[in-house]
Amino acid sequence: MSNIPVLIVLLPLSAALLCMALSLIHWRLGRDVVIASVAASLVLSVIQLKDVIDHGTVSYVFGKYKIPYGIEFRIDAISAVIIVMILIIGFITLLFSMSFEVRDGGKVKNSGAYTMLALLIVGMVGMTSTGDMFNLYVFLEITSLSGYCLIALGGSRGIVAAFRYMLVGTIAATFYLLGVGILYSQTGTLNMEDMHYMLSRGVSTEAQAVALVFIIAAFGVKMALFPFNGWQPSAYAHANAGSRPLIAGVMGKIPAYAMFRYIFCIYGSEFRFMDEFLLIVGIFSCCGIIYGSVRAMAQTDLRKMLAYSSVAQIGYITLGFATGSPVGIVGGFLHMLAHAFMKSGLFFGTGAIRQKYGSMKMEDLGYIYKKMPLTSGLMVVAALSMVGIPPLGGFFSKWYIGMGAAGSHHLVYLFVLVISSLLNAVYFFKLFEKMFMARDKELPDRIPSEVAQEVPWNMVLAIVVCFLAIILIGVFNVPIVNVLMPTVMEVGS
Amino acid sequence: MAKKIKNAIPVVIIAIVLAAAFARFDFLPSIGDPDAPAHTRTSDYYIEHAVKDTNSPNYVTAVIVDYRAFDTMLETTVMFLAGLGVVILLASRPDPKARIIKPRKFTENREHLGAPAYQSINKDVMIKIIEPLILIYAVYVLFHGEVSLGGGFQAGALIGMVYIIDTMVSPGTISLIRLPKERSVALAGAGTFIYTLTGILTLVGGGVFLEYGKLPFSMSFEEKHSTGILMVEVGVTIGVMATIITILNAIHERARFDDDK
Amino acid sequence: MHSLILEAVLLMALIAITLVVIFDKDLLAAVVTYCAFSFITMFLYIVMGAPDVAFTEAVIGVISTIYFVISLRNIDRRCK
Amino acid sequence: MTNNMSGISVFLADKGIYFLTAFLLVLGIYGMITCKNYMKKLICMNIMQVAVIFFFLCFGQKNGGTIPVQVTGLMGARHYINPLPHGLMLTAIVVSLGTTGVGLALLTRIKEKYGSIEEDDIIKGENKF
Repeated sequence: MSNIPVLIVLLPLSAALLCMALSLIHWRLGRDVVIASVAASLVLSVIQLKDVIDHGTVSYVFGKYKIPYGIEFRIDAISAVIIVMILIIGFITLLFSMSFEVRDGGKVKNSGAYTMLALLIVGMVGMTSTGDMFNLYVFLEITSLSGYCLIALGGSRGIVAAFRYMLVGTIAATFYLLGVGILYSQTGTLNMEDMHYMLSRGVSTEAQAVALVFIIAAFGVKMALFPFNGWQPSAYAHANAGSRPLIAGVMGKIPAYAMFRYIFCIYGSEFRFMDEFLLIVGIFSCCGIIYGSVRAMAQTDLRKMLAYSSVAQIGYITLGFATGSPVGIVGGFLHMLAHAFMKSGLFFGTGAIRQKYGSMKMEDLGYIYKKMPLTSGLMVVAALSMVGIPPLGGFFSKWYIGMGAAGSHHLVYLFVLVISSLLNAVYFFKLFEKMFMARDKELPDRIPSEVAQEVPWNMVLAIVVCFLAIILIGVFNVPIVNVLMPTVMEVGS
Repeated sequence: MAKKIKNAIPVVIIAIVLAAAFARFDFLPSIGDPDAPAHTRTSDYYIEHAVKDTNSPNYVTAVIVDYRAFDTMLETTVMFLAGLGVVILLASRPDPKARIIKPRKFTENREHLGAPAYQSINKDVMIKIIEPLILIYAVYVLFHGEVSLGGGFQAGALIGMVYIIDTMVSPGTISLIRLPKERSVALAGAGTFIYTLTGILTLVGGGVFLEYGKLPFSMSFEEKHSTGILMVEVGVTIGVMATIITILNAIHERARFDDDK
Repeated sequence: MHSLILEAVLLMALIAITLVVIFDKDLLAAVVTYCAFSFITMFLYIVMGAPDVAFTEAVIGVISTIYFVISLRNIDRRCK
Repeated sequence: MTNNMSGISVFLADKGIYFLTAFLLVLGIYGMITCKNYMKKLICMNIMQVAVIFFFLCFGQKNGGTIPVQVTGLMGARHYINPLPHGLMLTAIVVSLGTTGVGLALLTRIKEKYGSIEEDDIIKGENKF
């Protein structure tokens, strides 16, 4: 069964395409087909991960043409791990959004939301596994368009946020197309592996530098790196409640992985200006870490605080890449995995609280730990891991990034890393103080009493999966690093 | 006059900065020289091997639908995604009371755009003549896409335009086909799924995804490629046509809020 | 070789249309100017020798102009 | 007469066409930023996408090349224009139509909710919300 890489993308895609037609027959049929297809591709991605660990990089060319002429899927250890992460969080977000169906929207709006989520998963999995530069543009468009529509489903504030994100996102996609155009004019090929070979054979460094500027700017906008993150706080905060964990947790990470592939896999260390570009990315991430943490401290709305902390956490990932040393890069990827589960866990928690009490303000979180033990347990673990407490995942990723920064003598990065961990502690302990010390607000319970747990079963499943994932990433970080390290060693400078 | 100058200053500044930038950079290949690197690496292979590999003399169709067929499948999905997004956004009718700013009532001084001031014969007669011609041309563009110009998108857009002409120009008459937006979104999804189905058939036939040589029909190699291309083009046509009709219906049905009587 | 000069002239026409769209006060005029923009773009692609792209640009230019005009009925034509 | 004609053409081929395309692109972005009306931002977005599509097509040009459809008896790659940019740009054009459709749907909803599509009215509406 060598067709696994394409089946992972194909199953959710065909389910999404047929979801609207099936929902005309019976309105739940479309939703169940989409959930079943994402579950099946999750199983396939685990098989693929095991296959990649045993036999190394998998290359799948469409139409059986030789490499530079056809489109190629190239899956190495890093992208296999990221695909498994996307599909896990995507699957539990689909289950989570089952209880956020709009009553008056009717059949079209609900089954449409599931189709949008499935296409967002397809776009992200495709962006991670493709080895063709123009194919990456088309997957980027699928991810962005489904992102615009899911953010716009989030009510009246979401519409304006989606429109602003669409304007900036289209400029970013156009800049990416410009960068690919310049590289195509210099080398004539669109395959990443072939491009690396052609670039190393001597192409004018000016063209390479200009193209890399465009590409970094494009991915910077898509992942809300510091100077380009104007659209991000209102977009993450006002997105559709059912799909917010997937958007905030994972949608910002995939362009970070794509930027890694461009800087390290295509340009590599023989590019003359590599150190300057890494320095620029490092400066962006340091400013982003400080800016995001400071702004997050000033927020009262829980969703806005988490959105601003996302800006800081993306800064950690790009800081890991900016150190240039393999240990720092592996720290960046480990932080990408850990933060994806932390952030979506926190948003699962806020979604559960909003579903039960309908409030997002931090003040009315009094006595939550008594009434909703599971959710508050998850939020505590996720917050501690975000701050970087040893047994949990957040600590080890920051530790590796710090070692990478120390290894390549970037002491400023180390200093920023430590300071920002303290800032994170400030605004997450403010959350604990509101949850544990504040008085009970006796908010009306909006969930019918016959539900045994605190929230319906699909939310509890999502919360438990995130809870376990954060702990497992922390405890088993050494095997994860051993899986990622060989690929990073052969690529990193 | 001063306002015009105030507007023109930033445009002039942009022109100067760009001129300086282009004076500095000269890495872009000059347009039109045949041995620029862009042509030698991949495109010469496409031109020399297109007819042998894909049985389609139109190289652009060969590149779109055979060498890089996966791109076009994803792009039709983007088209379906846009149609679905428009339907979801405009699906529910918000109640006027929940609006932030009450719209200013300025319906009096605006002439009613709906009813045309003129009643002319060409509107009713010509439409009945033009529509069949465009449909015939669309079918020709679809089926002749490999040899001459054309292909799935153009044919789908043309049929979409026939629907637009039919419903927009003479709103009074009963239109040819009535396609509400729930069904047209489902049709767009089904059209794009025909494209994916061709790929799945090549998988069933034992080949790699979208390798038309392995389609499980009993034909020669060239005929398999042609049938593969034709099935894909039909899928793209249905997808694009249904999406254009969806977006038109969704935006067109939105009643005007400002002059609700 | 003369096609390059024709391309340059058409590009200058496009730039002029962009300036009109930016500094125009009436939205319907901006949308109709955008229709002229997509027509000249189609003509530019023909001069460059890309008939497939020109065909698609012509059809999609007309359809996007129709979408703009229909949605303009729901949105008033004046703009600050 | 012919030599200065080719002089201008050589200048255009190297720098002129790219300069005009870049000018159109930057004007599109400038229009998106400064126009206060959301509808005009959408039109300038389309103009920007057309500029990039034209930029990409410039790399496919060949002097003396016919359109990329095979003519019997004309063999060899030098006689045909490069088909790859044309194939890619069909995708970009259809993507720009999709983005325009979604943008117009968002505009209709903004108009109904906030009563206008001017930047400052919407910001006032958001603060009140």
